[in-house]
Amino acid sequence: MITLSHFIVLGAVLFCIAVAGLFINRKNVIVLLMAIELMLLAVNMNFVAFSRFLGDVSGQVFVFFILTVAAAESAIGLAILVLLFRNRSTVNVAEIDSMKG
Amino acid sequence: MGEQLLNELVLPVVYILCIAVPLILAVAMFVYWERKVIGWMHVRMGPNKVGPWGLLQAFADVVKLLIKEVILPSSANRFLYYLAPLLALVPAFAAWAVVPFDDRMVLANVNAGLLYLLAMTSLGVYGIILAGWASNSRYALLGAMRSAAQVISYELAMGLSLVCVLVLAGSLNLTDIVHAQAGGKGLFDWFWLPLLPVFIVYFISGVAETNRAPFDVAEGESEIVAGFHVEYSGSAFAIFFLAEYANMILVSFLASIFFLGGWLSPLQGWIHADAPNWVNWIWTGSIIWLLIKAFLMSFLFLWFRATFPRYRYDQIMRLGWKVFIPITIVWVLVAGCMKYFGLVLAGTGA
Amino acid sequence: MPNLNDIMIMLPEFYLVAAACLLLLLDAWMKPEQRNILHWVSILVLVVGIYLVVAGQPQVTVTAFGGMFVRDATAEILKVFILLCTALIFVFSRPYMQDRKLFQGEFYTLMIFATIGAMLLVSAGNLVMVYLGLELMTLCSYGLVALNRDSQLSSEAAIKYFVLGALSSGMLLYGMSMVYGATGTLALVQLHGAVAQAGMSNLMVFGLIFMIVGISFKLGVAPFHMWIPDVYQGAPTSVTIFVGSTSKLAAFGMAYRLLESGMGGMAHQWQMMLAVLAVVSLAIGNLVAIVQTNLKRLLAYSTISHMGYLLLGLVNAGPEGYASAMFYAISYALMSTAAFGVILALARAGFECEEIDDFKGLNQRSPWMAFLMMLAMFSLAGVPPMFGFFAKLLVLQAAIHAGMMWLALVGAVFAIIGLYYYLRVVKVMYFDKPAEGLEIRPQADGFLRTMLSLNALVLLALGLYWGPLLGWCRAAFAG
Amino acid sequence: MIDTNLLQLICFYGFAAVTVGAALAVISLKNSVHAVLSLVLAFFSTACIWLLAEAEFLAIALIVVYVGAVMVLFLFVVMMLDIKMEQVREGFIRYLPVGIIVALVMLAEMLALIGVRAMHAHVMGANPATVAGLSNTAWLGEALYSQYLLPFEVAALILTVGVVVAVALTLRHRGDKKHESASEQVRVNPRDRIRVVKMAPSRPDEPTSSEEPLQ
Repeated sequence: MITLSHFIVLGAVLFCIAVAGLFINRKNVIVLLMAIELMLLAVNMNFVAFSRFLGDVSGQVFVFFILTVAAAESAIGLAILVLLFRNRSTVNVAEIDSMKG
Repeated sequence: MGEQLLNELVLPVVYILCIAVPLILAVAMFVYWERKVIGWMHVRMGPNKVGPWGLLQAFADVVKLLIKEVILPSSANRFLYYLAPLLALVPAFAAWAVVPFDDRMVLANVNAGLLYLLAMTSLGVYGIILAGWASNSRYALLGAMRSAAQVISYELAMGLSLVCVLVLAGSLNLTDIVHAQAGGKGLFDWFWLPLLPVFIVYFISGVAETNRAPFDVAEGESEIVAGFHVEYSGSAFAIFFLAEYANMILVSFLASIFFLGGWLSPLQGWIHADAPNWVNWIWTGSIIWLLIKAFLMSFLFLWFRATFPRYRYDQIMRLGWKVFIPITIVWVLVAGCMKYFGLVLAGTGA
Repeated sequence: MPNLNDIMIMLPEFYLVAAACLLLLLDAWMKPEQRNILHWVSILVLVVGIYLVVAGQPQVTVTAFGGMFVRDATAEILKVFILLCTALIFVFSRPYMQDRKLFQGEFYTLMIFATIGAMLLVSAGNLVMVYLGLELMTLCSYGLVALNRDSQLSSEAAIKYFVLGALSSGMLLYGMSMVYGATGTLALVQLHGAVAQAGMSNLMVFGLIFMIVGISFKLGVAPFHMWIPDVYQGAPTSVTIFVGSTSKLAAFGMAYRLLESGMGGMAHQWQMMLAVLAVVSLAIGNLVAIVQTNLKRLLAYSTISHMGYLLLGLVNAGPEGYASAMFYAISYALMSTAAFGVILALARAGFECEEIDDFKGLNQRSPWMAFLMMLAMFSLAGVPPMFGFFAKLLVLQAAIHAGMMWLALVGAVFAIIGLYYYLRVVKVMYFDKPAEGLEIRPQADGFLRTMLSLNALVLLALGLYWGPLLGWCRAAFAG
Repeated sequence: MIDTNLLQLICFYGFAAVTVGAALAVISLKNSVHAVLSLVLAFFSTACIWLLAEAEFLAIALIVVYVGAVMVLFLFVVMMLDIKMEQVREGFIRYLPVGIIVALVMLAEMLALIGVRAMHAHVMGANPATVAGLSNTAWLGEALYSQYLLPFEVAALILTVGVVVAVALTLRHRGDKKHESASEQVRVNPRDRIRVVKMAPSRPDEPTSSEEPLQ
């Protein structure tokens, strides 16, 4: 029998993996972007599960909007990444350090 | 227990084979037909040596491909190199699960069939991209890049044109979409008439999605040799080949289902005779009509290939973004108005 | 279904969307030398927007689209200043953008789209609208920060802004999902009711924590401030003003909507969290600002400390606190437009005028600009009788009334520490010798100079005559 | 008779295991292309899990939007940028313990705070869409186009902004491209290119000696 806790635990695990990914990968911006996608996936998992178990449509509607926005967001993120690569020839986070203070 | 096992396990497998085996045979014959047709258009004979009228040529080719060695280029990514052809093939076959061949003759009559189709067609690009990248070859990577950009761009136009269809049909279920085209005015009840521009856009996008001429810059044999599959040989190449042709046949079937009334007869509503079954289908509709329509549509693929020179890459992009997408967006509005004001009544005669 | 009434309630927003789309088209068909038209049309569009907001002001709080959009006095005041700040940015930044070959239509359209996002955010009546308004604003901001495509700093700032911004959205959403799970609703009104009725559960507290993390990121409150200095420094200055003024007003609006309209019943939970965040950002902002040599970066750290003060107002969690926080947000927005406006007016092609050393002896070169900068600095520092002084006084008072005397004391101490680095800028301008070979002339654009002078003088004027504005702020939260 | 509940649970655990494994692979794999593909796998198995929760529309939308478009963009960028992997990998081991500890502590805290035990009592009830007599898609659609109409429009604005930003940041009009514009070619007017000059018929002057005769 699948219960709500199954989904929520899975969401929490995904969220933690995403956070760990942000911590570990100090070097590669692309992996950072992917960790953020994982984080949104965890959020979506929660919304879908709550929506299903509460019998309420708004959670799934929210997921629909998150998917839409995330698509636009990653397009912009990748555009900025390409720009950065053109200017710096690196996606290494540690090398992105022109500004200090 | 035994009966349940039969119903839940054996029967689906049988059904799947009933679709897959004829599909593979159709691909083989389609290849033969392509070479023959293009031969005729070039005033040549086409294949005519193996078997009567060259009919067995395709099978000879298959045997040849299967017994050849699959070469792995040096410093290619082994896992992805072998995975890529499968990733191209699986969506091409999986999409057939929701294609209705006749009333109630469909493997999975799911509600969100149209969405499922969109999902499957959008997956095919992975095989191409990965093949290009895993080969560790410049030409292959170039071909993969071109193909990826092209497929994504045309998917938008394709998706938007399907939105027009679903606005008129009011359903995502493919069987319902066909039923929505039933009526008393024969072939004028089908969606090609109210959605004529979209129909054209859909089919051309389908040609572009399958990377066929004149949109075959991904292969572009004159500049990048064979594009993404330049390094593939033997059965791995055969699988790409199979996927490409299965996709072409799929697009032909889908165009027939979405815009040409699927299995419905073009004479529907005009003849009301009570004839034996083997005559009756001519006006009540049957799978035969669907096959005829799909055959005609797939013939267009060959005709295009023999007629048009290859588009330049930027021209392909311009056509997709600046012509097709605006047309479909406008037509979504038009279709909405047609539906709202009752100009097109879905499924009046059903 | 929505009807004409809904659309009339949202008229300013609808009007701006239409105008932004038209500007986009206008830009596509316009020759580069005709861009000046775009500039004036954009300013006009915003001014008409202000008119529509003020003229259509409803007597009571009204909602549109089934509670998705709330038009109340709070939203009205914030919107007026959001539009005003954006219009000021347009006026200030034309010569700057022209000098850097960034004078493009995208700057204007993205700015207006971001403004629409800010307006939707402060009027949100539903968590979905909070999220979408926020994203509309921040997505535009990412693009604007990266607008100087050939600048390394600009693209670095943009990628940092993007990664941390997306991360904070993720946090915010995770919190929202938990709150949704606990209450089963996304509408802020119902959320408020559910919180008051059911009391708080673990799930709610959990969601609240994540939402506060998200809000803190957007406000730029320490310890979630990492992006602020880099973005302030790396972005083109005309975009930096936007991040510093308009989007701070919107972030205040978001905090108010989420914390009060949504989670007001849990005020005693979030008061403590905000108090801690306020102390941390006061400390980090004021202390790190002391060692800065780059003025944009200095102002970034000063933002962090100002956001700490803003939190002092929110900590109060009552009408008085919200009024003082809003007053503070408005004062900060106007102060930062003035301060960055002076930087913009002094910048030249190939010369950013962002190092503090660039301001050495400004008084001898351009006394009026030095005077305006001094006004802005005094106001930011909270020197009486400037606008910033009263704003600080009010939030400290609010914190005291909330029973957090210690917090008010911390705020007062850091205000004195903060004096040092603001006054250093003033000292450099008035008492240092100008650097050799540095020719500083303010931009000749007369309208720019007039508006900039007005902006800076208003800081003084509102410091002397702050009654009406405070009255509006108080009235917005009364009852 | 196969117990449907048990079957569902087994499916859930299977897909969840794949999702978590793929997610771990995303953050730990050396090769960015492999990482992107793992993310695709994670999306896929998540879609399957959503199918178990009878959220068909979102499951398929996840595949269409993410797998079909967003991840292709990621792959495209990863392949195009040609990133030096070895260099990017430095420091991974150094931060690994910290990352693992942070993640585990966070997970434990989160699970304790959320109150997973209480949720265990929540059993999946009847599908709310079916109860309303609709398919999942129709159920979502009705809410989307009535109650959530305004957010829907705002989402459209966000997509517009996405296009504007992406184009503004990456489109470059390079001066060194040699291809010609077809529409300009079509619009060419002979009068712009050729000038027919009426000349009085006259005998050429005496040819100078330096002029070469025409071949």
